[in-house]
Amino acid sequence: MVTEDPTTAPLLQMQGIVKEFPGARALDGVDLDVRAGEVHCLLGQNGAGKSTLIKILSGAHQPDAGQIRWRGEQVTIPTPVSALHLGVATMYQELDVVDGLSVAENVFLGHELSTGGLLRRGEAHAYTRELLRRLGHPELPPGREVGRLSAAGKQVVSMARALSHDAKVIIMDEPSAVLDPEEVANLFRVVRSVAAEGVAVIYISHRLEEIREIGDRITVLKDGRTVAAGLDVAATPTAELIRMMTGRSVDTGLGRRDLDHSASEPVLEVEGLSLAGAFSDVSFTVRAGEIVGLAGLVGAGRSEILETVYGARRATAGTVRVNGTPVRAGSVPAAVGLGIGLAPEERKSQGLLLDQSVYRNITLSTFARFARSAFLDEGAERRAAREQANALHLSPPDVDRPMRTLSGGNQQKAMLARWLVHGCSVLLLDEPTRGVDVGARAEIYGLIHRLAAQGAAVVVVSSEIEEVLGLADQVLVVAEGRIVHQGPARQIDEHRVLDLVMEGAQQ
Amino acid sequence: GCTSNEPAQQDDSASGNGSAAPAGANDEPGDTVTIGFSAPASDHGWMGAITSAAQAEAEKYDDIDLRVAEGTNDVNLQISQIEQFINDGVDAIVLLPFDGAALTEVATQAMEAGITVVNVDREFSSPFAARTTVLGDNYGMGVSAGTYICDELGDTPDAVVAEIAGIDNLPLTQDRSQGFADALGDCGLKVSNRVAADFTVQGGEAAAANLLQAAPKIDAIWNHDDDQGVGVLAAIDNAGRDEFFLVGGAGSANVMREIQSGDSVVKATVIYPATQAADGIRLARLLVQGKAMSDLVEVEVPRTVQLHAPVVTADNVEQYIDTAFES
Amino acid sequence: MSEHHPSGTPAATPAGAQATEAADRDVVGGRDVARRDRLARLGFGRNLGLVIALALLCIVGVVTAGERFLSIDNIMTILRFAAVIGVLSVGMTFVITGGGIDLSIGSVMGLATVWATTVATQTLATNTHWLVMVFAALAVGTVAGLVNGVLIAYGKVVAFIATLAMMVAARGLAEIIANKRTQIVTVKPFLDFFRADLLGVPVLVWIFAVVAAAGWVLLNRTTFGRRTIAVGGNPEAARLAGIKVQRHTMYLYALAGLTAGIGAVMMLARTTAGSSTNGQLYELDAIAAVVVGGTLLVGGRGTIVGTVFGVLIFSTLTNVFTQNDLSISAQSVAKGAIIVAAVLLQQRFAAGSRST
Amino acid sequence: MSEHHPSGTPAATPAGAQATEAADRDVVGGRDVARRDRLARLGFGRNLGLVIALALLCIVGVVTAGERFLSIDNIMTILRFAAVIGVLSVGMTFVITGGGIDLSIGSVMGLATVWATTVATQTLATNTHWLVMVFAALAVGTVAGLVNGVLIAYGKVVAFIATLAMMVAARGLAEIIANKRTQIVTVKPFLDFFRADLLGVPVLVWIFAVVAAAGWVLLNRTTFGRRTIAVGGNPEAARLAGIKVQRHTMYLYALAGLTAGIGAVMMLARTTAGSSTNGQLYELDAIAAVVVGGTLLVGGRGTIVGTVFGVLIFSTLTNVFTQNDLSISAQSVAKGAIIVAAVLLQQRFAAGSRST
Ligand SMILES: Nc1ncnc2c1ncn2[C@@H]1O[C@H](COP(=O)(O)OP(=O)(O)OP(=O)(O)O)[C@@H](O)[C@H]1O
Ligand SMILES: Nc1ncnc2c1ncn2[C@@H]1O[C@H](COP(=O)(O)OP(=O)(O)OP(=O)(O)O)[C@@H](O)[C@H]1O
Ligand SMILES: [Mg+2]
Ligand SMILES: [Mg+2]
Repeated sequence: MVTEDPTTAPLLQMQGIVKEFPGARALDGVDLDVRAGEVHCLLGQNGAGKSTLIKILSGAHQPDAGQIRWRGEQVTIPTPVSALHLGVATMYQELDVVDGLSVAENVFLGHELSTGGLLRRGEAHAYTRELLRRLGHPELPPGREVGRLSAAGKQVVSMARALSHDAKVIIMDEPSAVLDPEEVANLFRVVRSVAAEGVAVIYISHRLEEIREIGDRITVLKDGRTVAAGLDVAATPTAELIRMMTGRSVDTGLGRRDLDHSASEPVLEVEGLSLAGAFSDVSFTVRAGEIVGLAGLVGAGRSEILETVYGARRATAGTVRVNGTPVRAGSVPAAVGLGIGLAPEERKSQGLLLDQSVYRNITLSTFARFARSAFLDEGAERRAAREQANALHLSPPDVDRPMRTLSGGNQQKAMLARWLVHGCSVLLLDEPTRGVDVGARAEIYGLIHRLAAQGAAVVVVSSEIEEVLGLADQVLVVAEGRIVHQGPARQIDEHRVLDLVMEGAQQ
Repeated sequence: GCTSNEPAQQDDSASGNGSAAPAGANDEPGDTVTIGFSAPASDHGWMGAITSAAQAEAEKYDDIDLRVAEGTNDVNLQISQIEQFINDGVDAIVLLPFDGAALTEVATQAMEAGITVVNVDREFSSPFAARTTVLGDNYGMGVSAGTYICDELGDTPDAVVAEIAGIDNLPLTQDRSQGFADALGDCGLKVSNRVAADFTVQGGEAAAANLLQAAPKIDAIWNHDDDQGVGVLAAIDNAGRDEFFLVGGAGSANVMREIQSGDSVVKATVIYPATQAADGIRLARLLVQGKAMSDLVEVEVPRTVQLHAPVVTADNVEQYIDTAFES
Repeated sequence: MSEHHPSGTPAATPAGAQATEAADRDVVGGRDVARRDRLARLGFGRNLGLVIALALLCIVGVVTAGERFLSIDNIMTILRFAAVIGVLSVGMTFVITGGGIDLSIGSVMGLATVWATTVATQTLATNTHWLVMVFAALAVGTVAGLVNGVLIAYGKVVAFIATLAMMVAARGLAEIIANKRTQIVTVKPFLDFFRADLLGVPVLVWIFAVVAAAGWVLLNRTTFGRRTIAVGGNPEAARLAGIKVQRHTMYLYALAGLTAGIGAVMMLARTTAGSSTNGQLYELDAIAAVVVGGTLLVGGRGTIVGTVFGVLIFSTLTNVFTQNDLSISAQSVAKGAIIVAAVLLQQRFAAGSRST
Repeated sequence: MSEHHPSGTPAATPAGAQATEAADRDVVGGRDVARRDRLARLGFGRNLGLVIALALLCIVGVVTAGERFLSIDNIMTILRFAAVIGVLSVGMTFVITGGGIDLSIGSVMGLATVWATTVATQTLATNTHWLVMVFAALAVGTVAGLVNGVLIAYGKVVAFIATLAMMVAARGLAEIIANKRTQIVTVKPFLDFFRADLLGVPVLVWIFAVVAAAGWVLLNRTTFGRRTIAVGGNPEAARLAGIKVQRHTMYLYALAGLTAGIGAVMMLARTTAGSSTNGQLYELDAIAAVVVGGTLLVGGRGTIVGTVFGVLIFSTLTNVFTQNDLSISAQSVAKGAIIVAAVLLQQRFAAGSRST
């Protein structure tokens, strides 16, 4: 397939890379070759080793075995600095910006423009402004403190930093996870333009349709091994990719649900809910067995709506009722008591105790219920957790290991298990599949459907419009903190949603 | 044998241990004298008594306007307090420095600014820093304690003598220990166990508890400070030990009552007058008003007044107990 | 502004490189971790370093001071000495596990000793029952702790600063109340009760044992303990799981205040006097003991067993020093070195028991 | 050390309510905040609470003590008093901004004063130049800081504990060296130089000013400063950006040690004597000043201007107290209350300047 002519000769080759962590072999002989000017996609399930591989490439980790060749010459990359000197710039999966610094300072962090230690701020600002313009965000002031930016804004900063390095290879580890469609399009424009300049881009994403759109070639990892290298994107069907990633075939097709719930009892009733500075006058009803999806751009206020319904933020106006009972505003315990559960957007920082065992995470909302007057019954907790873990195919099924050791998808399942143990009548799911691979994603979809079928009222927020439309019965389109459309999912498509969002944003 | 802690005695304690009450022309009201007073943190009985006695003394004279910059163990802050007195143009400063050497310069500045400085207890390192110095006798205190122990144990040459010092890194502690060692040396004894506490009850208790454990048999203990002595006695009581006798230091009323009771391990204490600062206040007033100590010295107030460190025992406790300070 | 934490957890902390790397080390794949975890929970693996440190100290003690060191008397001396700081350290363990710190407990203890020995309190106690004094001390401690807790949980003042302020203020208040005097305990029955022995063991040591045992149960076997771990490990996750984080935080400081009150009662029994100087710097000793014991200073993981070991190590140390007539200054230098050594040792064994 | 706040000071938690409201609704980040940003960085918005607090104190001073309070003499007294703690606080600002804490600088300063006044050093200084003493103090401070830094950065000992150990050990060492005596400075030229006035302002105050200005430039205008914020705010991101986090952390403690050395020189000039009791509890005063000034205790955000204000507030406070003849005990209570009030005020204004 790969012909060895000079123009397509590999810029970068990684061979037989092995990386062992205490107790886990993350990489077990990975090969990767990347050519100048291509967009090379890296695919694999959660925990397949993608991030580990690129951390080795960027000098953040050291391989235990294997070779790296740069333009045919063997090299070692002992530190992040040496990677940068080589010409490898990286946007890491987890946001890697410093909140206390300005945009420009973040862009030049580690390679500050300075004379004898004194910063040349004017120059840095000018250069940053230039980079931001190139990234389609000329409105972003270089002096703005990054802590005040949205997640998408931080991603832009991260990208600007990668570009600032004048790199030959730019690595992007799931850059689109926090971006909405418009921002993703913007990102792709930039990716294409740098690729056109001869820079190689290594692109990681769980969204296969993105790969189709932007990728040139694909390398697939599974369990720390390369199962396919340098596949041509156009020539490889999606089903084949999924089979290689998961070792089985997964039905990712989200059809449209076509269920009528108008006869069921309303479970969650939200009326005129407002939160100053975030959203206003939000009303909707979710009936038993119904799934309502909130679509909209990043920053539209969807997370705030969920968190306010949940009582994690105190509404400035409006009421929330569960099965007819009003929920005390601004009180999570009250909401939980009435059977509302929330799987928050930022799993790790908002949802989990990473150092505690899986079962303690699963029973975090219910341990008091298992307790006999204030005294814990850990046996009962373990049993309940294990039951849910088995039902959800948690892998590994061991509920005693620390949460930290689970992959993203399994962590998400544990979040859901928490509310299954609790027995919720209302489930609020914020980005339930962010950073979750196709296999686990399908399982989570199935789980959501099953919960609804058991009579729960479910509200789902997702930045992937297709996902919202596929999962939900009813869709609410949110723009600029207001609901601009409400209707059955089957009567609307992705383009219409985007149009609505744009209209809403203009008003 | 614990007794009450009613604050009863301030007024008479201020008049000092048996010395003559102010008399004669010196007590005639004169021009108002503004006196600035500064001392280390009054975080224990003796130092508290120092300040209270000084205040009580000032109360007695209509012509004294006392400004108390109350205590601190931070020399930087104490210097700053003296600077403020200088700025305010007080007539005299009575200064019990946390550390004599550290306050010398600022005291000299005060003298240069025409302010009468009376140095109390811890001596400055320069003779130009104070007009008059009222000194306790720390070395003498150690000597008194050591001599008493020698008298009691003189015939047991291998007697075990222990010492519970105060805050170990204060020069005065070193002076006391030196005097103690010198006096013991005279009769062929030496300190076999030495621990240091911190002038606090808890420190005394902890130090004594460990000391008693380390030394299975003791003949005599000198404890530098009667405030920490409360803790020391608690520890002794706790350990159920009484094969030794204890000599105290400073001379609190509490310890004197123990001595009086006769059934306590406390046999004696060495007085370290808590009225030094009060004496300083009186001297400062005289100095500013241009008077002398008419009943003692005709011409001018002397440069140094060194107080005596007498030993209080069951025999003479009556003489001292009324003027002792409550810890 | 917001913080999207790069690595999610310890990142919430600035703890720095070490936290991240420690976390990395934590990611263990093996399946038999569970059993080891359970062993560790029983305190074997995790506390091995501490056991070794304590054993070493005892050996040094025996070598330098002979058999006297292992006499019942001396052991009781060590335990009595450890008891007060030990009780405070149990309270401190909860605060630190819950993600906070309390610099005020020493001062608060001092304040409580003073309050319990005022003329008014003692007169009342003489006329009614010595329990009045106990009650006074516990109430003062708890109220001071509550004030800390309210400031920190609801006023959102950083714990370090709020309790620093309380430390300064409580000491000042104690001085005002005591009027700089040492207030001697005159209520005989109080002293008789607390200074006694029970089955050959001093009442003070019994109190320490009971507080430690109660603390262990509370931390490891009750919903309160679980909440403490959750609040310290990830306050936002705890909040979103329906735990009343602010209220719980308040309780934690109140609990620490209560232990300071208990410590005050013990201190009164031990020294027979209330003084504003009581408890000075005890907070630092308690923190050192807790951390040397293996409780994470960033919260989310705490061990009472470790804390008890930490306390015993320090009091044994002091005892060994005194037995050998070492100067206080040399003790200080050695103590500094030993704190560092103990933490390093502890880290090594804790890491070992976790990752291999 | 780090803190998990129950509900979060702004940076600590991912989704503090107030933080969210502060944000603007633009997708990637906002519109006209820019100008405010610049103003804030100049210190107007952010330090408004501090300016108000200081102004209030001055008004109280004038009302109670009259014009004397505003005399040049009194202002110089305040500044001279503030100078030593001020210099230490500048070093502390760096350590805290970098995500750490240093409990040892007071002791280290004491040790440095002792070392610089040993007979050996002073003899050498007399025979050569008084700079020898300065050099000795700075070297002792820096080396002690380096030891802290190595333990924390490479030994991975929690900063709180490592520096607590250093605090204990340095004090002990100072006592041993000084043999518990006060060592008087005999090198005249040294005193002549440092005790002089320059343009009517004491050299000590000049030193404070220069250190503060240098600190400001270092924190805000140099690579080192920006990296300090990165290391404190997000150590993992800093590492991945190619910053040598461990080395930088080590430098931060060395820098704090250096300021302790400078403080020692100033202390020697002020007291003309080296003593192991110098600098006791200065670390807590410095931390209080830094945090009241608005530097986040969790790291990642620091302000030298705020620190200077913090120091001035505390020294003015002490001055006002003394002018009014207030007892130290009452001062302590008031100081505790004021620390809390200042932090609350500071939080309110800092939040205000961010969100409106
Ligand atoms: N620092 C570490 N210590 C121990 N194990 C690790 C570490 N980092 C990653 N692993 C393990 O290595 C494996 C590969 O992880 P990696 O993050 O590379 O996966 P990934 O393909 O990027 O997954 P995702 O799609 O969820 O980002 C996982 O099993 C993970 O648990
Ligand atoms: N933690 C935060 N700090 C500051 N601003 C925030 C924070 N969270 C949200 N915002 C702001 O609040 C608004 C609504 O954000 P929200 O997260 O609710 O949007 P969303 O529609 O859920 O987007 P996403 O898909 O990113 O979750 C946005 O302007 C966003 O920038
Ligand atoms: Mg990854
Ligand atoms: Mg959201």
